[in-house]
Order: sequence, then structure tokens, then C-alpha cells
Amino acid sequence: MPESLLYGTEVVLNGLMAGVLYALVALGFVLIYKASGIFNYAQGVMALFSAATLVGIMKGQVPFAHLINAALGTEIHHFGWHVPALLAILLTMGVMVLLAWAVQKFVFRHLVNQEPIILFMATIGLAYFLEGFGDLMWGSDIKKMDVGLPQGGSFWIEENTQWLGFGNENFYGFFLDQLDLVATAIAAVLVIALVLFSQYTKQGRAMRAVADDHQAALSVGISLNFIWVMVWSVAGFVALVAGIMWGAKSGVQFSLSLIALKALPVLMLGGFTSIPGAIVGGLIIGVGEKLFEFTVGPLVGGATENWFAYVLALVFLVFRPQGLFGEKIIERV
Amino acid sequence: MTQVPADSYVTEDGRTIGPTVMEMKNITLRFGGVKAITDISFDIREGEIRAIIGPNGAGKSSMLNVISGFYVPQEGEVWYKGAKRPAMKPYQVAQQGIARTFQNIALFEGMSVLDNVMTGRLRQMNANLIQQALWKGRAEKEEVENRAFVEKIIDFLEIQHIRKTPVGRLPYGLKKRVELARALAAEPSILLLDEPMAGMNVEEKEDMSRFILDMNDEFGTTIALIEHDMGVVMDLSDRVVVMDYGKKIGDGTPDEVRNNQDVIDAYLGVAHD
Amino acid sequence: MLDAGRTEETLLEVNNIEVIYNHVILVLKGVSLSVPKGGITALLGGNGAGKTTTLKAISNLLHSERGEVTKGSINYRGEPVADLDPAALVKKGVIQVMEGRHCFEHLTVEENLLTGAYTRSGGDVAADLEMVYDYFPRLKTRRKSQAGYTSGGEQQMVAIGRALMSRPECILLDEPSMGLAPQLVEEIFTIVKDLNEKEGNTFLLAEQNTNVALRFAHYGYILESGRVVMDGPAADLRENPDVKEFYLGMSDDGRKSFRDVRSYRRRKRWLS
Amino acid sequence: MFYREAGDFKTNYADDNQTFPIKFDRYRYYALMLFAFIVVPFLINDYWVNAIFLPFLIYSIAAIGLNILVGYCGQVSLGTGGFMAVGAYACYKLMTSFPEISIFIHVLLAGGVTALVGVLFGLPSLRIKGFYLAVATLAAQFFLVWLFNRVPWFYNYSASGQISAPERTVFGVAVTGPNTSAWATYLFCLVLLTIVGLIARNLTRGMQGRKWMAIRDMDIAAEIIGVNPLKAKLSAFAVSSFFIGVAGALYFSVYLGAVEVGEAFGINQSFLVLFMIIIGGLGSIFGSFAGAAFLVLMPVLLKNVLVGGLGWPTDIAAHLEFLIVGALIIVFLIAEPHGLAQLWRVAKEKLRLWPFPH
Amino acid sequence: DLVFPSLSYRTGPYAAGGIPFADGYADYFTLLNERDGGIGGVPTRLLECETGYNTAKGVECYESTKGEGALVYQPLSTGITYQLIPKVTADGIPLHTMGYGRTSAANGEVFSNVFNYPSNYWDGASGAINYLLESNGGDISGKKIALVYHNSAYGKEPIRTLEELQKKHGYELTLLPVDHPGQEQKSQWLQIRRERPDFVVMWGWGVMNQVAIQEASNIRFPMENFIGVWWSGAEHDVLPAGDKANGYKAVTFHNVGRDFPVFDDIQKYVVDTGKAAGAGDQIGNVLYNRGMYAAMLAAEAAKTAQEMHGTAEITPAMMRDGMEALVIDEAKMTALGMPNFGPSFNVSCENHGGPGLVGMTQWDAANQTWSMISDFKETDGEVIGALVAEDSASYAAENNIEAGCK
Ligand SMILES: Nc1ncnc2c1ncn2[C@@H]1O[C@H](COP(=O)(O)OP(=O)(O)OP(=O)(O)O)[C@@H](O)[C@H]1O
Ligand SMILES: Nc1ncnc2c1ncn2[C@@H]1O[C@H](COP(=O)(O)OP(=O)(O)OP(=O)(O)O)[C@@H](O)[C@H]1O
Ligand SMILES: CC(C)C[C@H](N)C(=O)O
Ligand SMILES: [Mg+2]
Ligand SMILES: [Mg+2]
Repeated sequence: MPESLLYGTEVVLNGLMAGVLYALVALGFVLIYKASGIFNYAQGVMALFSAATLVGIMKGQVPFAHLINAALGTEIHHFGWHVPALLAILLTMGVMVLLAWAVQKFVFRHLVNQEPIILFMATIGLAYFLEGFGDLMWGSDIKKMDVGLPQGGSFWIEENTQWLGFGNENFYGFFLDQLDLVATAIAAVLVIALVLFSQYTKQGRAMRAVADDHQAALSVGISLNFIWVMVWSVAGFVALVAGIMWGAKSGVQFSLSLIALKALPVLMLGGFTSIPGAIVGGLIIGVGEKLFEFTVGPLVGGATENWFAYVLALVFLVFRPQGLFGEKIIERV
Repeated sequence: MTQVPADSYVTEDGRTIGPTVMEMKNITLRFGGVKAITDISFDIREGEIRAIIGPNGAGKSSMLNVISGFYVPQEGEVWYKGAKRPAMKPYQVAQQGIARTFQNIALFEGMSVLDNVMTGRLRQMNANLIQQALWKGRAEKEEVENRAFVEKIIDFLEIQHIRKTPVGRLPYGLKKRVELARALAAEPSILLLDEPMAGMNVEEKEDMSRFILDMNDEFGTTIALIEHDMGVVMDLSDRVVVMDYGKKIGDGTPDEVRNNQDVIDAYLGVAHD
Repeated sequence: MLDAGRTEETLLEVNNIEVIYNHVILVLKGVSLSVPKGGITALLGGNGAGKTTTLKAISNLLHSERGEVTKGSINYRGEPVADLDPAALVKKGVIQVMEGRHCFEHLTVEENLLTGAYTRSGGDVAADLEMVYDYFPRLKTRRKSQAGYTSGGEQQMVAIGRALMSRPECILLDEPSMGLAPQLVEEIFTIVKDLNEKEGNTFLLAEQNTNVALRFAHYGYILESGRVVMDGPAADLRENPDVKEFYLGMSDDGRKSFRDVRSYRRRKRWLS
Repeated sequence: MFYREAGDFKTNYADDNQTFPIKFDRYRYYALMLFAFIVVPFLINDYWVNAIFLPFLIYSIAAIGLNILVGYCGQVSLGTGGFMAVGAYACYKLMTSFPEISIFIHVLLAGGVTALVGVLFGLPSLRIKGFYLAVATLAAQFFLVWLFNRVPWFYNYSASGQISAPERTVFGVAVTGPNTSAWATYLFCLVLLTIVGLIARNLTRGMQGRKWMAIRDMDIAAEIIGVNPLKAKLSAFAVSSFFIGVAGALYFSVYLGAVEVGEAFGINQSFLVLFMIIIGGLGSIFGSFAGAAFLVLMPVLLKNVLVGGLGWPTDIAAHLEFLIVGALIIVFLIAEPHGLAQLWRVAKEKLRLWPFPH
Repeated sequence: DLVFPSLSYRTGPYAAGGIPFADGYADYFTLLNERDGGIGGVPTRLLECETGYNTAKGVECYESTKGEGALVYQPLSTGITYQLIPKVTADGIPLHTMGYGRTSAANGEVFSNVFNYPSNYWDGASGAINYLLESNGGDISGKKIALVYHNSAYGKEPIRTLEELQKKHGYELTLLPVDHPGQEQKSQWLQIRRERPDFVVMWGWGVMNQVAIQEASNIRFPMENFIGVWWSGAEHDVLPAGDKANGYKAVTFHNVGRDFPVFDDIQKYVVDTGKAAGAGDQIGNVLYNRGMYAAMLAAEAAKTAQEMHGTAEITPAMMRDGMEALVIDEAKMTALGMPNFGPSFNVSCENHGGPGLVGMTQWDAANQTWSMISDFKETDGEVIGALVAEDSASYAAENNIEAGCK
């Protein structure tokens, strides 16, 4: 095989993997959007918060230590225990459910029936709040995420694809990150589960009803509060998964919340309301941006990924305004 | 007595109905598998009140949407003032003097009643962006002149007291009236009304009828109207088109339609008085 | 003409409520009603009289419109319900069919109907679905269509059908006849009557179509600018001269023509 | 009664169309303008100008601009940062290419350039709506920032890619560069803000504003009654971008003096201005001011109270600041989803009825 | 009292780096107060102001603190530096941008109030190349070097220098920009894996560092051939990658580790008395040391100023003079409890940039420590000098500054 084709293939493969990681973040957005028409800006911060909580619990960090120390003049930092990863994940899930409950109780319950942009704004307020809260709770220093996921290029794949180069000395086999492979598996399971849930269960149907019309949903006896707690919990779980994956790559720290920006074009392309759309959108964006950077990037000076994803999505939208799999925007008079 | 042109006639109550202004020719409209309109033709004459009736889902609203250019039929032609209408955007249709109201009220909820009605004057106000930005010259003059016109309509429809109320707060019936006001403000040559009296009680329907008739009378505005209240339809309209499942099943004067067996079966149930 | 309510028991009682929107707009100025169990009670009145507001106050949907009940009380089966959320009320058997249809646009017709059964834990949902389809055959043919694309009348059927799916005891119907073809209006009211007689459902309906409403209801209240101005058994109301003139459009010699109306109320030229 | 309109009759429609139809409001407004133009310049120092007034004035311009697009025309945009960057870079290129011409002209021209770019990026709005459009405008945000970072011509080939504003004057008084005086920069921005405010007010109370609002409230119906959506949307993009471009030019040349595009005009800037108009009130000029004031003053105030007043460590204060601003946003939205402007209107309505509750 | 503002960032995307630096900066002044009663008998006062690495907030911080008699600014951000340069010049307050900021500010004739001793970015770039030259027998022609850089003014700084040096030494240079924040660098590292450059140089900050090191280890790029600038060489940058980061290098202009007497004093007078700015567990960390070092240089300049002007209560203008006359030698450093902590150097009006000596550090993952593997060495003054002259001349021209020493 010619070299460029090999490399191109490698880029595509890695683009797919990156796409899966984007999709993981996008999924959280989709869930909440689908269930309440809320564009949840706080999704990225939720990923950060959940990841920081997980690490904090594992390390036995005292929450709000900094604040307590400043206020009381004490010097406490750690409980001195270590919690095993699995248990810590469960505990973190508990925290995320609590968060979901609080969000519903203190924010969205009071904003029923408001316009989407107002709800969006509320999530921005939430993002700010959570960011400050998370920092106060766990500190804003960088933390290492270690839940025992494999990382680094897979030797096995590398060795077993080397022959594709047919003796080409410059080709070392395909590079695929093990973490990405794990992420792909998890994402696949998540998507299937979520699709089944939303399409074929009573709660799933209620969730979509709420998204369409708050008042009507109330009037048929759907408890918005319950639906929202449920959906935000699930979104919290998705955020945790995304937080773990991204945290393993880069450590847990503020920038983790910015991964939301990588998820937005994915959402747009896949459609805000479609769970499979998040995955397909993610894959297209992942491959698209990596290929563009690989082919055109060098000609224009690189660092094209940030905008290319958006432009790609934009071009798609011009032809399909609701995204690839989004619900058709109903236009009637 | 003035001379009545050859292609016109005078009604019992002395209004002159002119020649055909708009003609729908073999319109067919599909949405995926759903056939909303199947091969329907009818005409509207100048100055007449033309009703469209039919059971729910018959395709009446869709027909209005075809007229106002919002739906593009797969087959058929729309003739307007003796010429075939080319493909047009809805706003271009509106600029030709066709105004309408909507079945599910389509007011601009965030704006006051006054502003809503003023939007009806779009065709009459042409100051450019710069003039408007400076609020000078044409912009200011137009604003005041058209405001005066609009105030008359507001007066006429008896909605003075809510002039500055945001439309979102109004009860249903008043919204309907505001919508009518907006359509009237356009001084249309054809006015399309989609169930203008739904959700009103008799007294209010009487008012509405009065407005519609006056409009027709004073300006000779041609009116096409969809309505489910047979009393209203039979009393007001000159001719009635009846649709069912997208097909035309009757067309004629109220009396003819009332006694048409197909219409009775499909829609009226019992012969209406 | 039906018998007036079967029982004397009051199912729902509204005592002198006052409703304020947005903290400043006073809409209901002391409205009291009582809805007997097993009866059909009509709430009549012109545009903006406050019918919808009254119904929403009962079903507790006001909160989501920034309205609140500032005075008075609402009791259902003798218990105050002001603090319940709408979902809890539905569980208790009170459901509202909102004015202006409010379908779930992106759900199919059938999914819309199924959401109606959300609060039910048992019972034969499939059978009820069939029942609704029996009442509204038109819905059956469109069951897989997105509700957003159905016609106005079809949406109204969906909304009513959806409420029936919850097997309610007391149904608050807000303008059920609006936008429906005359045949269907009759049908829907017949359905209401059927449900009332066969299943013993209680109805409180807000209607503009006084004519039909008074034909089917047992008792009626007439609301004007946020106050009850008249009430009485439907039969009495039908004979009341004011009601006749203003709500039924009857003059001494039968129905007036809409065309003639203007002759005596005709104003002067309105555009100079 | 403190506040009333009774007895304040209008005899013609021109009067009724005034910006402040109620006399009391009108006088208060004149007084405020007098104060801002004549008194404030004598009172302020560097700190007040640089920490509070300049950001407030400049963000107000940007907020008015964005409010036209989002609040009046209903097209949610997250490209504000990018458009401000266009204004800044256009202004920089103009300042360095035509040093003789007044900076005032440069700033306006920069707005013009931004308007063109805005129209270009507004084209997709014809097909794309709602949040899809919002996200799509991020394409503008990221692309523009990348472009200014990447193409050396924009930053005159300087080594680091930063641009810095050379000294420029208006009537011989320096308003950019290191040697400016507080009052000069303040007045310069205030004059521009006044112009922008008046234009915005005129546009929004007339037919153009009604077209925008019609598109916002129900675009399909608007089109059917005769609003040309292409023209309406693009004109909103143009006017909005013009103002935002002016704001960007001022932000760079008068306020910061030197900027790096990714940092000064990043996505945070887009969000910030959007927050301002939502908190202030969508579709309200007054709301734009209120929102800008809130988000400029709030952090400074909190910081001064927490760090200066209570002596807390800056990091705890900063975290608390986030937390409090976030909580306040939510509290305000719950209290009044339509922003500070609406809160103000309701308060006025109450005052009008005072002492009766309804 | 003597006011030292600290424009720090303990929040936002770059907090992880901002915190230890700010702690070190603060703790040293606390130490002076606690141990020596201040500088020359006058207590110091640290005015901390949170910028969040945001330029607009930086301006607000500057304006709110300058009125309090601030002696010298150290904003720890190239962006804020660029904004402050005209302002401090107009206000007559000195600005110290140690190892960052505008490199050509080394020319004191043009930038009267800006100092960037002891080393600047161009020294850093040249230092890295020199190190490669040295470890490759003086010849790197034909070798491939990739520069992975933060796509901002900061990250672009070394490019010109590396290009100039390329002409001289004949290596191949590939530029790989990474956009803020740098969470996703697959493309860049796949390209590195394909092209197999001999060395990778990195100009990163924030999360970009961690991700780059992680990705480098993922593609098994030999860490010894991976050199970061001094802002890409702290503990938290390498820790997330674990053992695989072993051998990673970074240039430096000061020493690392905690084996200096001054730290014992800090422990005793500051941490143990509960006056530490942070948790006290950062001592000896690279960025903490750097903050402390910056504070020390500021304090020494203040002392110099006090001596020059014969008053203990110095003004910003006097501080500026002190900085311009600053002399750091080994004896002074030893006396301060920092033997061999940094290079010896003198500042002068012509040269605000110091000698530009650059050392090399390396990460030992097993012991989790950084250590110096090469002493402070000269950089290519010839190339850098020319660049500084050129860039500062254009600044002078743009802003009508008459270059020269008063
Ligand atoms: N959300 C709201 N905010 C402010 N005012 C409102 C709101 N909803 C209704 N109103 C006001 O309350 C009054 C009563 O309205 P309501 O909708 O109850 O009338 P209705 O009797 O149902 O009329 P219709 O027959 O037209 O539906 C009206 O004057 C209306 O303007
Ligand atoms: N945009 C659309 N997409 C799909 N189907 C549509 C669309 N618009 C209308 N239909 C379908 O076309 C048929 C005719 O609808 P239309 O709204 O014209 O009925 P109508 O006669 O106005 O009924 P009603 O009296 O109930 O308002 C209906 O079955 C409706 O579901
Ligand atoms: C100051 C340093 C920490 C480097 C930083 N990235 C800058 O802005 O220059
Ligand atoms: Mg219809
Ligand atoms: Mg109502």
C-alpha cells in the first residue's frame, strides 16, 4: 500500500476514536435536550465536577478543605483512606443523583414553561455555580485520574498491522490508543441502552413528551420533577463516563469542562435530539477534522481542528437544518 | 344604477360581484404518503365572500396555505388576476395584496397589539434603513401616517383598550380580533380567513360577522373564509366550496350546498336550516 | 335533556378564588363554583372572562404561567388541593384538556395517547387505546403520524383522547368544540355524555359554544370579567332572555341571521 | 403616587411614539445624560475608568448590538467574540495604515467592515434556526479567531502576533495609546454609546424593528404576512455586527490597548455578552445597559467585598465569585425570566398603581 | 510598607500553573516579614489579585492595585504583559516578566520600565538547541526538530529564533500549533509518529502540557528527545503520564528541588506558623521555586533601590532604578539561603534581559523529582541580540519612542 494511503487510514481510524470521545460528551447534551428542550451548557462542567468528585473520593480528600482551613485555621486535607475505584464510582454516581435532584428542586422546577433561551441561560448560571462549587470542594489544582484503564498505543494492533506496509520501513503499524478502544466499547453500550430506553419505555416516552410541551405534559400527569431528576441523573452518569475518559488523558482540571466545545459540532451534525446521531455525528466530526488537518492543515498552517468541526457541521446543516438524525423541525401555520 | 359589466352580477343585497380574480386549477398537494389535496379546482370572484368548508383534516387550511404560497402543490396552477402565478415566496404573495389570518393564531406574541397591527402595514411603509435609523424624513412621516390608519382599524375592531398590551397576555378571542386587525391593516385585495370565529360565543361571532361584512362592503375586499359554524357560513357567504378527504365534493351557493347529498353525508350530518 | 346531576355530592368546590398573573394582573375576582359528582357542569362566558384561568387554577397549571391563586380555596372531595402538583391531581383523578390542543408535536398520535396513561399503574391500556380509537376512528388511520402534522381537528381529538387514557374521574375540558366540524362537535359532546352516563365521569367544561354546552350540561355558570354573573340549571339558563340574546343568538322569532345582525348594530362608516 | 402617566395626554401620534412617552421618565433621562456628559468626566480617575466605566460602556455597545440580533430578531448568536475581533483588527489595520485620519472614523469604518462579515456569516440563518444556529455561529467565532491568529498581515507581521494600539487623537486629545487621560477615553466611548443607543432605539421602534420582532416571534407567519426573511435577518446581522464591531474596536484600541485574539476575543467573550442581554432582558435596549452593568460591576463588587472587605484569600474569593454569580443568574431568572428590564417594568407598573396592590 | 502586587490566577484553565507560582511569590514575602521584619526594616505587603489569566481582569487588577503604591508587577501572562507595557510606562511603574512576556523588552533603551531578566524565550529556544548540539557532538544538521506550540502569542515566540538558528545549524523544523486549551492533540502526535522527528520541542502551558506528554508516551516517543520550555516542565505536567514520562526534559533558568536553606526558613517561619499561601506542600516544586525566585529578585531590587536612594520607603520609580542596577552574584545567593539557585547576573539600562543563561532539567519518574542535568549556559547572543534589536526598533518606531538611556 502506498504510504499516504496507510497514513490516511491511520488518521481515519484515530479520527473515529476521537469521534467516540466527542460523542460521549455529546450524549449528555442530547439526553437533557430530549427530555426537556434544555440546551445544557453545564454538561462540560458536570463532567469536570464528576471527575473531580471521583478523584476526591478515591483519594479520601476532605471536601471544602481549603474553605474550612481558611475559616477555622485548621490544617485538614485528607481523611487518610483510599477508596477502591469501583466503589468510588458508585459513590460519585450518588453525588450526581443528588446534584440532579438539587438542580430540579432549586432551578428548573421554577422555570417550567419558559422559553428555551431562558432555560439555556439557567444552565449557564448552573455551570458557573458548579464550577465555583467544585473548585471550592476539591480545589482547582490538577489531579491525576487513575481508575485502572489501560492507556497508550496498543502493541498488539501495531504489531499485527505492520505487514500492511509490505516492507515499508517507515510504517510501524497502525496506532490505536487502548483508552480509545475502551471508550468505544463503553459508548456503544451506552448508546444502545439509551436508545432502547427512550424509544420503547414509558418513561422514555414521557421524557420526549416533556421536551415538546411542558404544560401539556403536566396536564396529563407527567411529573416534570421526576422526569428531570431521572434525566439529569443519567446525564450525570454520562458526564462521569466522559470525565473519566478525558480525565485519564489530561488529568482532572478546569480545562476538562471545555470539552463541551468539542461536543457542540457533534450535536449539531447529529441532531440535538438523536442519541444515535451523537455517535454518528461524533464519528463524522472526528474523521473529518483529523483528515482535514492531515491533508489541508499543513497548507494553511495547522490548528484547524477547532473551527473545521464547526464549519463542517455548518455545511451539513445548510442541507439538513435539523442535523442528520434530529427530529424534523415542524413548520406549520 | 351603474352599469354592471358583462362578467359581473349584483347580489340580492345589492353588492356587485366582479369577475374571477383567483383561480385554483387542479391543485394536488401531498405530504409524503398523505394526500392533503387531490385535484381541486375552484375560483374566487372579485368582491365575493367565498367559504371553504369540510370535515377536519379535509385539507382546507392546506388550501389556504397553497394560496398564500406557503405550500407548493405538486400539481396544479394558481391563477391570479388573469395570469398564471409563477413560483413565489410567501412574502411576495403577501406583497401582491393577499392577507390572511391563521387557524392556530399566529400573532407575534412578544409585541404589543399596536405593533402587531402595524406589521400589517408592511406594504405601505418603505423608508430605508438609514432613514429609520435617524428617525428622520420619510421614516417619521410614514410612521405617523400609518399609525393614524391603524388606529382607525383598532377603533373599528374595538380593541383600543388593549392597544399597548403585549399580545401574549390576551385571551383567545381578542387575539383572533387582533389577527383580523393585522390582516385588515394591509388593505388587502384578497383576505383569507382560517376559522376566524372558532372559540367565540354568539355575540362575538356577530361582531366578527359585522366586521367581515363591512370590510367586504366598503372596499369590495374579496374574502375567502374557512369556518365550521354553518350558521355563519350559510349567512355570510356567496358561494361555498366543500372539501372532504382532500377532494372537492361540492361547490355552489349556500342553498345548493346545503341540499347536496354528498355534502350532507360527509359533513353536515343533518340538513342544516 | 338529561337529568340534573345524579348525586348531590359535591366533587369539586371552588370558593371565592382570586387569581393574579405576574403579580399585577388581577384576573379572577372571587369566583365560586361547585361541581357535583357525576354531573356535567358548564362554564360559559365571553373571551377573556376567565374560564381558562379558572380551570387552570383548579388543575394547578397556573404556576407554570406565572399566575397564582391569592385568595379562596379549592377542594376536591372535600380536601384542599391547592398545594398538589398537577401530576398528583391527575393521580387523584382530575385531568385537564387544555385549550388550543397542546399535542406533543414530535410524538406520533399513538404515542400521544399513550402518554395519557402515564400515571396509571394497572389496567388494560391496550383496551383503552381501542376505546379511544372507537370514539375517534380518524385517529386510528393517522396513528403513526407525527401529531405536529395533523390537522387542527385531529389534534383536538388527540388531546381529548389522551385525557381519556388516564381514566379520570373528573375531566376539565377547555373549549372542546373549538375548531371542530359540527358533526364532530356533536360527536364529542355525545361522547362526553356517554362517559358521564356510562362511566360516571364528572365534567367541568369551559365553552364558548353555549348552544351545545347548554344542551348537554346539567348546570351552568356564566362568567364575565372574572366574576360569576349568573348560574343555574342548564334548562333555566336556556330560557333566560339575556342568555338567549347574548349567548345563543336567538331573538323572539328564532335564530337571527349573521347577515342581518349588522343592520341594527351597524355602525357608521369606519374608514373615512 | 410617585410615578404616573395619568394627566400626561398625547394629542398626536408623534408624541406617543417618543422614546419616553411619560414625562417623568423623559426628565429623568435628560438629567442622567447631563450627569454622564458633564459631571462624571470631572469625577473619575484611572481606576474608575479602566475598571468600570470603559468596560461598561463598551460592553453596552456590544450588548445593544447582540440584543438586536438575539433579542429583537431572535437569531441566537455565539459569534460575538469573533465579530468583536473583526472590529478590533479592522480598526488596527486602519489605524496603522491611515494614521492621519481621526480614530473616530476608524472605529466607525471598523464597524462597517464587521457588518459585512456579519452578513456573510448570517447567510446560513436562512436555513438554520434556534440552537442549531447558535452553534453554527460558533463556526464564525472559531474560524475568525484562527484567521487572525494565522495570517500575519492582520497583525502587521509582529513577532508575537499581538496587536497594540498606537496613540491616536480626537480633536488633539489622545484617546488611544499609553498617554490617555481618563476623561477623554470615557467621553469618547460615551459619545459612541449614545449614538449607538439612539440608532438602536430608532430602528427598534419603527418598521424595521417590527419586522425583526415578527421574525423572532414567528418566522413563518411573518413571511406569510409579507416580511422578507432574507432581508430582515441579514439586516439584523448587519446592524448587530456593526455595533459589535464598534465595540470590538473600542475594546482593543481604547480599553485594552493591546490584544491577543484568542485570549481577548475568545468564546468566553461571546458568552459574556450573551449573558448580559439575557440577564438584562432580551429585546430591550435598557436591558442591554442593565445587563452590561450587572456583569461588569458584579464581579468587581464581589471581589472588593470578599477580598478587600473581608480579606479572604483570592482563590476562595474567586471560586465564591463564580458560585455567587451563577446563583444570582439563576435567582434572577427565576424571579423574572425576562430580565432586569422586565423587573423594572413590573416595578413601574406597581408604582403606577401604588398605593393600591392591583 | 512596601507593596508588591501579585496578579495571580488560581482559577480558570491555567490555575494548575498559577497556584504554585503565586504561593511561592507570596511565601517569600511572608518570610521576609516574619524573619527579617520586611525589607530594610519596612514590612512588605502583598496585594494579591485574581486575574484568571484573563486580560481584561488583568487590567482591572492593575488599575485597582497601582494606586496603593505598587512597586513592581509580575502578571505571569504574556497577554496581560502586552497590555501593561504601555500602561506601566506611562505610570512609571516597573514590570518584571521573568521568562515570559515580550522578549524584546530586554532592550531597556526602548522599554524603560519592563524587565525580563534573567532569561527570555529566545534564550530558552537557543538553550534547547545548544543542548541538542552539545549532546549530539556539535552537529545537528539534517536532524528533524518538531516544535509543538500553544497557538497564541506566547507559543509563537520561539519560532523566529528557531528559524534563525535553523539557518545556522541546518536542522529541519516542523511547526505544530495546538489550539487553546489543547485537550485534543491526536493529529499533532500522529504526525510526529509518522515523521519521526529526532527531537520535539514544546512551548506549552496549562492542560496542553499534560496531554502532550501523555500523547508522546502513547506513541512511545523517546522522552529524552522531548524538551519543553520552562513553562512546560513542572511536576503536574508529567505526573498524569506516570512512569512513561520518565526522562522528559525542560529548560530552566533557576534550580529545582527543595535542598536549599531558604526552604527550611520558609517551612519554619511561614508554613509551620500557618501563614503559608497554599497548603505548604508545594515547596520545592518547580513553579513554586520560580515564584519564590521571582519574589527574591524583586526583594533584592528593592534593597538595591533603598541603598541607591538612601530611603527605606521607596517609590515605584526608585524600584525601577533598583531593578536596573540589580546585581545578583553567588555570594548574595548563598547569603539568602539559595546557593547556586540561579545564575549570577547584572542588569543595566541597555540590557534588561540579563545574561540569558539556560540550564536543563530532567524528570525522574521513579523518584518523582526534577533535577538539573546541565548547568546554566550561554545562549546564542548574536542571533538573539539581532532579533531583539530589530523587534524593539519597530516598537520604538510605532510608538514614537526615542531609544536611549537617561
Ligand atoms: N399568562 C397570562 N399573563 C397575564 N394575563 C393573562 C395570562 N393569561 C390570561 N391572562 C388574562 O386573564 C384574563 C382571562 O383569561 P382567560 O384565558 O382565563 O379567559 P377565557 O375566559 O378562557 O377566554 P377565551 O374564551 O378567550 O379562552 C384575560 O384578560 C387575559 O388577558
Ligand atoms: N405540513 C404537513 N405535513 C404533513 N401532513 C400535513 C401537513 N399539513 C397538513 N397535513 C395533513 O393534511 C391533511 C389536511 O390538513 P388541513 O390542516 O389542511 O386540514 P383542515 O381541513 O384545515 O382541517 P381542520 O378543520 O381540522 O383544521 C391533514 O390530514 C393533515 O394532517
Ligand atoms: C507566563 C507564562 C506562564 C506563560 C504563559 N503561557 C504566557 O502567557 O505567557
Ligand atoms: Mg384547518
Ligand atoms: Mg380560554
